[in-house]
Formats: sequence, C-alpha cells, structure tokens
Amino acid sequence: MTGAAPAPEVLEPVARVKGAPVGQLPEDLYIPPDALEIFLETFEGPLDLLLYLIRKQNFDILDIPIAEISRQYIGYIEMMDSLRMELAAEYLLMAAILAEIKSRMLLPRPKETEAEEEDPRAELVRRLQEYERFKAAAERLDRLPRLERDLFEAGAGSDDIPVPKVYPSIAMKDLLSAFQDVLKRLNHTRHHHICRESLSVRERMSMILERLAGNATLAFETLFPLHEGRPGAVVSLLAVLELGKERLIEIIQDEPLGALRVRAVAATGGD
Amino acid sequence: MDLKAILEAALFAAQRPLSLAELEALFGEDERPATEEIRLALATLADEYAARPLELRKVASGYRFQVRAAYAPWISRLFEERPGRYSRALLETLAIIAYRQPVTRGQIEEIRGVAVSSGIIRTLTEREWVTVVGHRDVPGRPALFATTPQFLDHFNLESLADLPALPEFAVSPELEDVLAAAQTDPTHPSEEPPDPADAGA
Amino acid sequence: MDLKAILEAALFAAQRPLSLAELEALFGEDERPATEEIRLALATLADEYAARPLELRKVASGYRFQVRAAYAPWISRLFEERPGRYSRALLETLAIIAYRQPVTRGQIEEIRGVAVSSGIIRTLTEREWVTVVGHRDVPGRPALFATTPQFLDHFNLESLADLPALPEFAVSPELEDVLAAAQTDPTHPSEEPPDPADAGA
Repeated sequence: MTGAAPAPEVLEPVARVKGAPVGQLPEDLYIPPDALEIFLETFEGPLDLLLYLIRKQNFDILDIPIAEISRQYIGYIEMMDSLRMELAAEYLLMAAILAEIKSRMLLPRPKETEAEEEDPRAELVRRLQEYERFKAAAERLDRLPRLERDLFEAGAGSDDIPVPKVYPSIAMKDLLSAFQDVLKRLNHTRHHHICRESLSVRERMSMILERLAGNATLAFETLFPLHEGRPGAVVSLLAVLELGKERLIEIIQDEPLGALRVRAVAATGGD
Repeated sequence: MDLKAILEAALFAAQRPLSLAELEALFGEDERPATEEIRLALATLADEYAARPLELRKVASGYRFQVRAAYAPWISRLFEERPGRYSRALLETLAIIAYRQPVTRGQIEEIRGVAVSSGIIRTLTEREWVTVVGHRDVPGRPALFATTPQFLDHFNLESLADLPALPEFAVSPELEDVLAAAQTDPTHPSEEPPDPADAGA
Repeated sequence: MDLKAILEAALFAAQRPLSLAELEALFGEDERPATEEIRLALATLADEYAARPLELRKVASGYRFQVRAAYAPWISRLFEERPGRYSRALLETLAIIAYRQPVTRGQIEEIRGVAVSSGIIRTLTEREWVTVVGHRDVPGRPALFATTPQFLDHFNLESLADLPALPEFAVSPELEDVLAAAQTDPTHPSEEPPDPADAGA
C-alpha cells in the first residue's frame, strides 16, 4: 500500500518549478489544488517522503545518490512552502540533515581514514530501513483479519437464563467492630444504654412479634414454653413487658381475673 | 455462497433477533432471494441444530439462536453477579438490628447518627438476614426489623444470645427500668418519643 | 449432560472469549472435568463446525466462536457503522508498540521521524489495544506503552508471537506486493491460522 503515490516516473528536479503555477508542475509532482491538503497526509513524515523518492526511482537504499535525493526532497519542501502549506518542523530538520550529509560527502577524505570512518549516509540509511520495516509491519497488521471488519464474534441469546447472585460473606469480627464503632460514637454524643443482657430478651421480642403477625391474639401463657423452664419464662416475661413498654403489644384482660391475651398494637404483617 | 450459511453467519453475528426483512437486506439487489427461500433455509437450519445445545427460535422481533434452557445450570455460572464487599454502613446497620431488635429505621438512624439508605435495608432483606416482624404503632407505622434464622446460620450461632458480648460497655440500669416500669403499668408509654424519621420510612 | 454441549452452549452464551479456567468454572466442584478433557472436547467441537460458517478459535483471552472472514461482505451489511479504517499513522504507531513494547512515545517518534499525536495514543488506549505498563526511569518519567490481550483478540491472534514477522531487511516493493496478495486472500492456506482447539498452548 504505497498509498496515493503517483505512477512511477523519472523525477524532474523540482527546484526549477518553484513559484510556477501548479498546472505547470511536472506530472510526477502534479498535485491537484483540492488535494494539496492531502499531500502532507499522504506522507507520514520526512522518512516516508524520502523512502518514496528512493523506492520510486529504484535507488539502492544502501547507496543512496544523496545529491540527487537531496535536490528532489528540497524541491518538494520548497514547493510546499511556495504553496503556503504548513510544513511540520520535522521536514525542515530533514532538509538540514540531507544538506549536512551532502556537504560531508563532498569533503575529500584521506585514504587511510576512509576505512574506519563511517559513511555519512549510514545513520540516515539505518533510520530509513528501520522506518520501512515498521511501515511494512503496519501494512501487514492492517491486512490481518480483524474483528468487526472481517470476523464477527458469534453469540446466541441466553435471556431465559437466570442471573445468580453470589453474596459476599461477613466475618463476625467485622460485625462486632462495626457495632463497637457505633457504640463509641454514641458515647461521644449522647447517653445511650446498650445492654448485652437484654439480647435474649430482644430475640424473644422479635419472636413474639412474628407470632403475633400470624394471629390476632395469643393467650398469655402460650408465650411461656414449659420446656424452657424458669430462665426461659423470665426471658419471655421480660420480652412481653418490654414490648408492652415500647407499645408494640397490648395485654388484654376481658374481665377481672379472666384470661390474659396479647395482641399487636397495630395490625402487623410481613409487608 | 450458500444462502443458508449466510443466514446462519448473520444470525450468530447479530447477537439480536433478525427479522425476515433484515435477513433479506443482507443480500444485494441482484442476488436477493425470495422470502420463501429464506423461510425454507431457516427451517433447514433449525433442523440442523436439533441435536445441538442451541435452537433457532422465532421471537417477536425475528429469528435468533438461543441456548437451550436445559443448559441454564452451567450457563448461569457465567453470569454470576458478585457484588463487592459490604460497606461499613451496612455492617453497622446489621449490627444494630442484631443487638437492638426489633428496631425501626428511625431508631437505627438515631443510633448511627446518619440516615440509613434504602439500598442497605434492601440488601439485608434480599440476603434474608433481616426481616420485618411488625410495625410500630406510631404515625407512619414504621416497619420493625429483626434478624432471621439465616442470619444466625451465617454466623454459626444458635441464638442471638450467642452473639459476642461487648465487655467494654458497662451494663446499664435499663433492665431494672424495664422491670420497674412494667410492674407499675404494662402499657407504660415508651420513653422514646416517636422518631419523626420513622414517618417517612 | 454432555461436556462438549455445555462448552458449546457457554461459548455462544458468553459472547466473549472464555479462558480454560472460565470453562472449568462452569462446573461444580463435584463434576468438574479435567483440563485435558475440556481441551479434547473443544477440539471435537471445532471439528464439528468445520463445515459451518462459524469457527472455534483460540485468541489471547480464550476460546470464542466467530463468523468466518468469507462471510464479511454479507455480515457487514448488518452493522450501520462501517468498521473504522485506521490511518497509517495509527497503524504504524500500533505496529511499533506491538513489536517494540514496552516503548515510550519518544521512541515511537524516533522511528517514525514525526511527532505522535495525542489523538492516536488516546484512540489506542480507549480501544483498550494499548495500555501504560510503567514509566521509564529517565527525566520526565515517560510512560511505557504495551499492547493488551484485547488487541490480540481483535486481530485474531493468540499471542504476540503470532504477529506477522517483522521484516528483517528492507523488502523490495515487488516482494511486498507478492506478500500482500498472499495475505489478503482469505482462503490462502498460509493465512489460515492453526486449528484453534488443538493448539496445546
């Protein structure tokens, strides 16, 4: 994918056409006016432009005719400039690099040092080759079969399948430390009694309320299961009294010395 | 290219039901098959999947491949929701309900000093750790929350009395008060005035 | 219930690649098959779909069923949005990150000879193809970019080793054209990746 590159043709030195009307540019450099903006986007930078010039003319990348390439490259740059196009600084930097290499190539080099001294073009060639590798890699990457373009994930519906929830667990120590925090905060703010002895009473309170949810009234004595013995009876009594105190239940007696019944103060329910 | 295979490819790629019109639109004008041909191909396709765990079904908006319901026990594991850890606010709310039950939301808020979000109460009831055991007879009739046997099971407790005590907090005279108050008048009004926050609960 | 059918159902239901670990987790502890059995069942499954327009493929994050590339001309009509054509600048940047990772933006710019726009890096990270894996311990601590499993998934690859070889020497344009022709032909055998399910990796 050498992109929008025009058909291969021997390049004219474009410096000659600087300032000339666009229509009179040599064919190879002809860029339709509406495509001027696209021109710089066609090349991914100075390395890309240089590669284009080299490849197009079948120059050996390892033995670039630097004078020729420099002239052509600078021709493009000047043309861009004359067309008042914004040139990225990288293009100008490359022009300077080319000029520098050219001047170094022109300098006569003593025979004895020629062997050790690196070719002034070496660094540029290395960069060009490196860039060309990734340019090719990008083209190959683009040709890989790709999801949403060439391949599509295959899926089937599963709407009727329920989504189970997996709940996190709580450790007792976390619950305790949470409660201790609450109590500590309470101690700082107001006086509040939390007493541990009433826990079994509180549990019994919940149980009685639950039983009352299913029954209009309960006989007082049914709240005292015999098998629990004396301690159980005390817990139940405290629970009944606490519920009464909190006005959650009423203890009713229809006639003096009649049977005691217990009912929820308001109609209760699990709603 | 095979009509049936193109339909099959499209139905799997779409990941939503495709109507007959949409299936027809897969084809360019010059190669578009008749609706009847498409119907026929779909029927053949459905047959070919008869022995597979998928079925081609016609639903309201079109045709779609679906995983057969028999595979739900395994497939559902794919979609398990694993909510993150419980928040501090939830732990505190649960602890208050456990130690102070039955309590209203207003009472929990009073103890915690901040509002209790509905989300927390919902999570605790969904989890079946907390249930409504009644309603308080005050304006708004706020629900009374208590813990459940499932809550005890989770913490490996036989009864609430097995909840660890909190030794650093002195035993209050509350128990004495309860006895004293109860002896004089069983309908002794609560010392706690009805919490206005309860009304909105 | 048949192991193979359960895997098949799950792969279609998931609508994303499933790893071997995820496939194992479909089963309860008491019925969990050995990894080797799962591999075997996947290979059989892949064979059963050989004549269908779908293929079972192993990509970086697991196994998935996908519609074969030959059906793209019809399938792409299903989707209103044309798949993004990526700019050369983006593809070159992506290629440098893929082959040279982890790399800094500065290193990418050195190879390309031009500045890398922030837009390109943003697009690549938003698509989750590229991520920051660390910072280089030099002044400015520039971010080090690397590709993600999602990048491999999207390009139908199982690992970075499956990327086309980076040309070692500058290739002549003619040879490049030959390679290009070979790679764009979807039925070309050298293009076809090895059977997904029997890859033991």
